[in-house]
Amino acid sequence: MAEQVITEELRACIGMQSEPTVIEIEKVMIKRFAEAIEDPNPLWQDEEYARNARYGGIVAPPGFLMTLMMRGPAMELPFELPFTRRLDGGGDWEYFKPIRPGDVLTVVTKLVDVREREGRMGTMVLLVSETTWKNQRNELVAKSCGTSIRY
Amino acid sequence: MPKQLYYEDVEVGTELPLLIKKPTPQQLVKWAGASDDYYEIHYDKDFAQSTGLPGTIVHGRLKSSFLVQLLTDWTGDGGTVKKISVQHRGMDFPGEQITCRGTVTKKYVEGDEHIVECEIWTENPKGEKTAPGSAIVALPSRE
Amino acid sequence: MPKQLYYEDVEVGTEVTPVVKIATTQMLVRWAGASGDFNPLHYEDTFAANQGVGRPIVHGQLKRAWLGHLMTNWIGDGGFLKKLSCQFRAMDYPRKMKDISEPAEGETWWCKGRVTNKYIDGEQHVVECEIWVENGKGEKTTLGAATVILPCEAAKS
Amino acid sequence: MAEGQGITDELKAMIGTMISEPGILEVERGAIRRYADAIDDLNLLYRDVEYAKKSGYGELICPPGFFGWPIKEGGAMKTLDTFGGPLDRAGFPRILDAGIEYEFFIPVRAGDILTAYTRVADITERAGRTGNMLIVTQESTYLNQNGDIVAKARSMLIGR
Repeated sequence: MAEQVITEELRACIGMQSEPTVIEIEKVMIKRFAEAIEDPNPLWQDEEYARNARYGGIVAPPGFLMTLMMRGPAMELPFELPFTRRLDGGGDWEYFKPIRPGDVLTVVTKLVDVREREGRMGTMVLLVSETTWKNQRNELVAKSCGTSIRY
Repeated sequence: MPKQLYYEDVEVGTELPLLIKKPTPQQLVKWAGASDDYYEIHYDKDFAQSTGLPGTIVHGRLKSSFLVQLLTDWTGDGGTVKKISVQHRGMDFPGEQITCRGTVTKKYVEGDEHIVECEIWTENPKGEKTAPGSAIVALPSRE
Repeated sequence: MPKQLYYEDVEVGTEVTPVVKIATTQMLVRWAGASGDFNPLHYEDTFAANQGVGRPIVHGQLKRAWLGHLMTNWIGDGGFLKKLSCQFRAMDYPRKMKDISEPAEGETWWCKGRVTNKYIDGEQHVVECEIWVENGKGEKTTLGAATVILPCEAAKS
Repeated sequence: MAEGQGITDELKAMIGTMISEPGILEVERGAIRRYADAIDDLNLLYRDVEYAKKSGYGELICPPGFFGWPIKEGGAMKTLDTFGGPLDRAGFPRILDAGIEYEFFIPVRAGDILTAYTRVADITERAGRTGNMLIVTQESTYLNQNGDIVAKARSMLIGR
């Protein structure tokens, strides 16, 4: 059985912030997303339709940000955790502005909490991080908070 | 295109129209491509089993995205999803049906926004909630 | 950045600088995502078995893309790939992954080529090559040919 | 299922025709990078905009054989939909990709919008080791937004 999993060293990482990652939003990314979840809403893909709709053009569906998590800044710890397996524990997303193709997002992630839990798979460490998404006009478009489970 | 929903159309307890998904291995690979999540537990059975899972599993974020679609399908173009929160609690397996459901838990006016809060979740074929969550949406008003 | 290759640098028989590739289950899924070819033949065990190929196979188009890489890597930014062709002769099976970043032990593929002809056509310095993908046993599973236009050192300055 | 009936009238009628409407492909930087990642090609012309500008191309270019992502499916992208049924009905249920030949004329740059026209050039029957097979040859022409031909492709499918 693992001894103390949350070491002082790990606890000291709370508050650590990633370098910003820049992501250019392209139409294809949105299209792939809509295709992957099989969401036929024309607002995400049909220029003609979207031009006459509320936003005056294609926007990314709110769930789209979830596909950018892997591209966004990884919360790299300065040392290896004694776990190689990981699961996605879920998260919160808060949306402030629509995201359009052509937007350039700057994304920063911060480690906000570290927790330990005994689960079916043995001892698990939960890394909770908060991510802010800003567009090229420095507007906050979304905030998210996710839990990565390592076991 | 989804029909427009108005604030006045919903009450506490209103159920969201079901969204039914049945992700195939192909859909998981499409999701991997769309999300850049190439972790092998989602497409390689042997690999998944070597990590202690019973087989390949559906990406948690794909389920979260299904729940967002549940909301956008329901609210129509004029609605805005302001917040969603999802916990990935149970695993879902490719080839099995995932039913996305929701009910309205609260409605109120805040400033000039007409806000509706919902409980949302995904359900596996046994009726278990594999990804429970909540959401806040703003709807247009008829007034 | 690749060093620039000039027309004068090559003779018939000159070897194209080989490129090594390791196909993995993960690479095939990445390829599906990048190319839009989501045929389950390349990632789903049962489907592949029913199609009579045993288990998931490497996409032909991925091997074709490897050969494109072989050529552009060799000719450098100043060269132009004019023509590329390939025929798929045998199936290749990807390695499994050990973890998210490391392939399991197994087969390694080499993309190779050789100059078969060089000539000047008007202003263009043309080089033709035979190219192929070789599996771990040294068998050529994909055969092809490429025609490139190279800059000419004499014209430089 | 019928054992290889050869080139049925249905197939014969396809020779010389265009496969569906032309496809439209849009070339975006991210799609180029993703493609280069998938083949482990580190060439900066596919990744680094500044580098590509200095190199004289002015923009990221596509690795040869990549033409962006379809915003309207058609032509070459519809191969399986187009031939799956007719080949199956002719008794050749298995389709294999037998090879392709590309001819490149102009580098494809990020920002380009391509139109792909594909026609069925020929369908022939050949005796193979395990019985007869059909060989379908398709020709695609890729035009950019200026109407210039950027590439041509000849691809061969085998129905067995």
